[in-house]
Amino acid sequence: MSVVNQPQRSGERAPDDSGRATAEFEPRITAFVCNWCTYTGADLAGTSRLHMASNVRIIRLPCTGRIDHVFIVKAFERGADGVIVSGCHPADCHYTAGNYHARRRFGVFRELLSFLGVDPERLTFSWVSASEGGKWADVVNETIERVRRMGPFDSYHGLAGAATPADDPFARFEMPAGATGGTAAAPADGHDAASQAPSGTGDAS
Amino acid sequence: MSERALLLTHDGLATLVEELAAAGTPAVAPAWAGDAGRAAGASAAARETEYRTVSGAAELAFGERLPRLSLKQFFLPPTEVLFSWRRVGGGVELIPPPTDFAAQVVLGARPCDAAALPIVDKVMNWDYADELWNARRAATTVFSLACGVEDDSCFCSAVFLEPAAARGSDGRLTPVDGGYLVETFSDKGEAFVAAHRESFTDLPAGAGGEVLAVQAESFRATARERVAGNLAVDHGRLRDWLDHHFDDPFWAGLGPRCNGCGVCASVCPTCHCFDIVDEPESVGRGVRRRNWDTCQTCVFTLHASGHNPRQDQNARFRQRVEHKFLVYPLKFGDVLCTGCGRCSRACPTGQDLAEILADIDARAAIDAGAGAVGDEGAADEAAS
Amino acid sequence: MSATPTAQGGAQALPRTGTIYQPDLVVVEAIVDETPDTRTYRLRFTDEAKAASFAFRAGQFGEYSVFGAGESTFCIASPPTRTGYLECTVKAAGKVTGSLRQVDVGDVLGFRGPYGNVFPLEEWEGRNLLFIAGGIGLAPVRCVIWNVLDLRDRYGEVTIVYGARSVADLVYKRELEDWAARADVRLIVTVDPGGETPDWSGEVGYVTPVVEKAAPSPDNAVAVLCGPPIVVKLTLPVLERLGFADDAIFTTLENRMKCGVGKCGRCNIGSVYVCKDGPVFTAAQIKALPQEF
Amino acid sequence: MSELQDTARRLLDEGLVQVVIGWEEGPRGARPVFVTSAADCERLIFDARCVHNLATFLNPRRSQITALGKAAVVVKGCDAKAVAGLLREAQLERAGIVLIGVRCGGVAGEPATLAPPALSAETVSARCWGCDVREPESVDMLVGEAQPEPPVTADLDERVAALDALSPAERFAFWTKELSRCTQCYACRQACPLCCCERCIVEKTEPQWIETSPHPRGNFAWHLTRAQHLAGRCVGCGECERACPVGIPLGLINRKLQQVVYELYGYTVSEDPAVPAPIGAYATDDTQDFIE
Repeated sequence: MSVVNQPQRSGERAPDDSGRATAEFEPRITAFVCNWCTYTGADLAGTSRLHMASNVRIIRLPCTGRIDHVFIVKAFERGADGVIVSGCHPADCHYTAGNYHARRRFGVFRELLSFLGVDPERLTFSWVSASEGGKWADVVNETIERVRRMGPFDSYHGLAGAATPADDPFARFEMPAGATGGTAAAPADGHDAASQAPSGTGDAS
Repeated sequence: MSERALLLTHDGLATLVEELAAAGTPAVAPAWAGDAGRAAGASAAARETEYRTVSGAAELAFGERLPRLSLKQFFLPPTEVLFSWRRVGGGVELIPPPTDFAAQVVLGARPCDAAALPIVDKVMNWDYADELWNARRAATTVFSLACGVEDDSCFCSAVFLEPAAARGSDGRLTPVDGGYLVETFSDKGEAFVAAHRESFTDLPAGAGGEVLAVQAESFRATARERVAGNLAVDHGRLRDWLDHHFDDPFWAGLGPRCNGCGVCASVCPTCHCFDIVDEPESVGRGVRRRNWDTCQTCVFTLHASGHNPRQDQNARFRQRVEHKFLVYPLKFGDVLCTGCGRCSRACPTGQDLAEILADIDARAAIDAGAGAVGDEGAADEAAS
Repeated sequence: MSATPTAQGGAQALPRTGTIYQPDLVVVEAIVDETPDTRTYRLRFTDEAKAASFAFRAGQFGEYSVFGAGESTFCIASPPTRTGYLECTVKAAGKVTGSLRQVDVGDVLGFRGPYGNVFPLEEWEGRNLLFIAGGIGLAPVRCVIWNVLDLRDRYGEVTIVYGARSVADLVYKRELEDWAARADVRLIVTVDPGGETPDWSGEVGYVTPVVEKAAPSPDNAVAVLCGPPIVVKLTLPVLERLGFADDAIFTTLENRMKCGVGKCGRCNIGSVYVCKDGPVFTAAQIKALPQEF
Repeated sequence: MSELQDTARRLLDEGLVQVVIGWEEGPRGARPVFVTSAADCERLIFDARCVHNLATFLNPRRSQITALGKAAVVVKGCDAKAVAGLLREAQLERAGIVLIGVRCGGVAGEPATLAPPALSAETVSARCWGCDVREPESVDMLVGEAQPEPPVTADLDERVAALDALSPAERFAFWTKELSRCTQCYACRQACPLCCCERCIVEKTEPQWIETSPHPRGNFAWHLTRAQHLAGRCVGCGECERACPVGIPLGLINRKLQQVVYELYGYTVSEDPAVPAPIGAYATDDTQDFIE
């Protein structure tokens, strides 16, 4: 995998996302793209100096057929607010049928994610060919705007526990509310906290 | 410990639970797992209970089905942080987890779950003291609820316990008319009662109190008698048999049915094996956790080279039985089992530990040239 | 119930050194490429007081951390006679050992230990010593060998039989040369058939038959054997045929471990825990165990 | 019953198989049994408590079972679909097994009862909802009386639809709560006849895609992956949910994906191994409404 288009953010991102206010929220987007079409298309968008927001980290893979659903899960785990998966148009796959296989898998996975409550609006699937720099710019800009409106995906990022106070922002000790039985460490019983959502999950869309 | 037993009326219990909730002291108790269980005429499957922190008496499921998971999760959580780390400059900084746990109380623990705590204490303090386990133990006061025996899979009396065993409990509640007779067995239990004295009432003086005491003893005696019929084994010869029959074809008869899922270990109050994993949280920082693990999975003993000392489920199932009834006894004295029967009830394929123990005991008896102990009928029935 | 009654909760907060599962920090001082997939790491405690107080004995092991990848169990491969550092020799095979390949001199790792029992080196004084090792199994044996050679006059004859799959797979090549050059050490190095190079001057054959051919005398002798489980299993009967008593044969076992301190329940062989009752066992002890290692 | 026992006895007597995998009466109800001698065939039973999917025991990685020799396995309709799944994926050779089909009119939700319950909407397993196989067709022999349709139980589709009707945030809250109980014991995987990988992805460490720690983040990754890997493969036998020691409603997820592969690709679980599974196949005109 290689990374291009390192975005220039205004200011260093704080290690703790919890302070991200929606007003100044810059979504973090991870894009998994195929090497042959979309990556080249993204490159074209860059060299054509098309206007594009800089929130996207591109991860290049040989083919959309190589893009496993766990990549998307990992992106959300590690702080992505949205994910783009993009590759060659149907019939254009460098490996003949990788994108067809991917289309089926993501058709299912998108529904699965949605059923488990991950709003599919956080995901963009697109076909962007090597010559479609403009389309790539549109895909990126539209995704960013959509995800910006949805707000940070803190409900997923926080699944493994709330960050401890600001003086120790990296340490995560507590089981989150609603975890199995709760640990004795939990300061208060949070058993039913999850059921008090939806408003509490921060994923209102 | 206590000079005189007290009474905890149903109202007193409700007050106590609310008081603890108001004070922010977690009160862990068997509670309905879902709303469905509480409903009149709920199906057996819906009447699931679990230990959890409760805030009101309506949640309590005292004297109902055995909670799905044992009490161990409150002392050895399914996952917990051992430390967190981050890169600082060229070095690494480690941050230990907090161990100053707030006081909590368990109300209505099954005696078989409470008894597991001192059993696992021995492992957790074998030359090296496990601070996290010990700190949670120190912070927790355990009141058990004398058990009326769940069903035929219970066999606490076959593993040195009984349905009202005091082991591992700081105090005990026994059901009587109007509430529970309360006894305390430790300073911690005593201190808890003293701190919440207004929720407890004195036993009526004279005959009224004696009636309740007799009721409590009768409750315990009935349960004792009932569970004693489920299983009886001679642990000495059982251990000898295990020690000398590592390669016995007996094990190949047990492995095929086993799914290798380790549900038995998840639900077991004494299974304490764990995995240690690193989880990156971001670039340059992460946590090390320990997670429940089980000897029933193929990767448990798998070497990085690909060599696996326990190649199949026959070997892995044997390990579970041997750990409980041979390895632990040789190291620490008693057995790594409290007879709660959860493994048998939870097993998706019907593997039954009481049956297996009866079977081994019968074989051991033949080896030893003696008859089976206790109720032969029960052992034979279970072994059939 | 040993716990003290408390109304306000449990134990005190931990000191910065943390729980028994929290390692001490060590810095990588040197890395030696032993084979294409095996490296030796020389480590020093970052805490001076810890470095000064750290002591161990031959045979013990440690839990080594690569932060972010996890922890893995290796013997301490350097001898206790050389203080101020400790060494481990690691073959890249899994997640942690693979991550160690990415480590550079100056990087910080974690170490917990020493754990486990020891070779009874004091009891061996005055006796002849036979060391047999296969592959990376030379690491724990190397610790004993240097310990003995550093106290050379306390021991009798020293014979070392070492085998690896191929010449490229031999570890500690410089030290093998040192030992070969010493008059007070008899060194036999062998590689598996097909693993020799054109200029290979050592033996060709598996360790087990080479030991049998070398026929070391069992008189007043102790054998130390370490290698993959298969080498241990095959060589034990050979030593027996050569006349070594079961309690004069020592080996170390390395089962999969996580905690190293007898808690995680992973390393037992029958009723012994390799981490607490081992890793050093005599052949007599091993014979009494189920052959589940 | 005797027909089943006689069939098993004949297979063993004639040396056609070395083990018959069926059900027996255990101490807590029906349970799987591995009969290796003709004399033991009298242990075999089949009734409404025989809920276990015995295809699970045909996983070629279960060396303690393959060591017993060639197997005959007693299969209900749902079991036969799982066997077809294994055949479809070349985990088994058809000639390497003997399938004894049993006519099935539905099974109970719970095998651990001392007598077979009368099947009713309350006692019948959720898995039997919509089951259309009274007699499996892909078997070598068929035993038992003709069976009626199972009682109509709670409609799984209605429960799925109820969740679908919620907002994503509400569904997320629902699943966060449910999955927070998961201890990642993988009983769901072990009970699944189609979860037969040599090494499960969750046990692969280089890289460690799925966090094995049972916090909700690790649990989401695990359950998303388990479900995705079973999409178009799950036969709906419900063994995962039954095996779960903490009662996570995995059947809802599995059913949802059955709906999805039907709606998107017209696929329903087939007892015919020659019918390709939807994931791993494709059509050039597959729907791509979701792709920009």
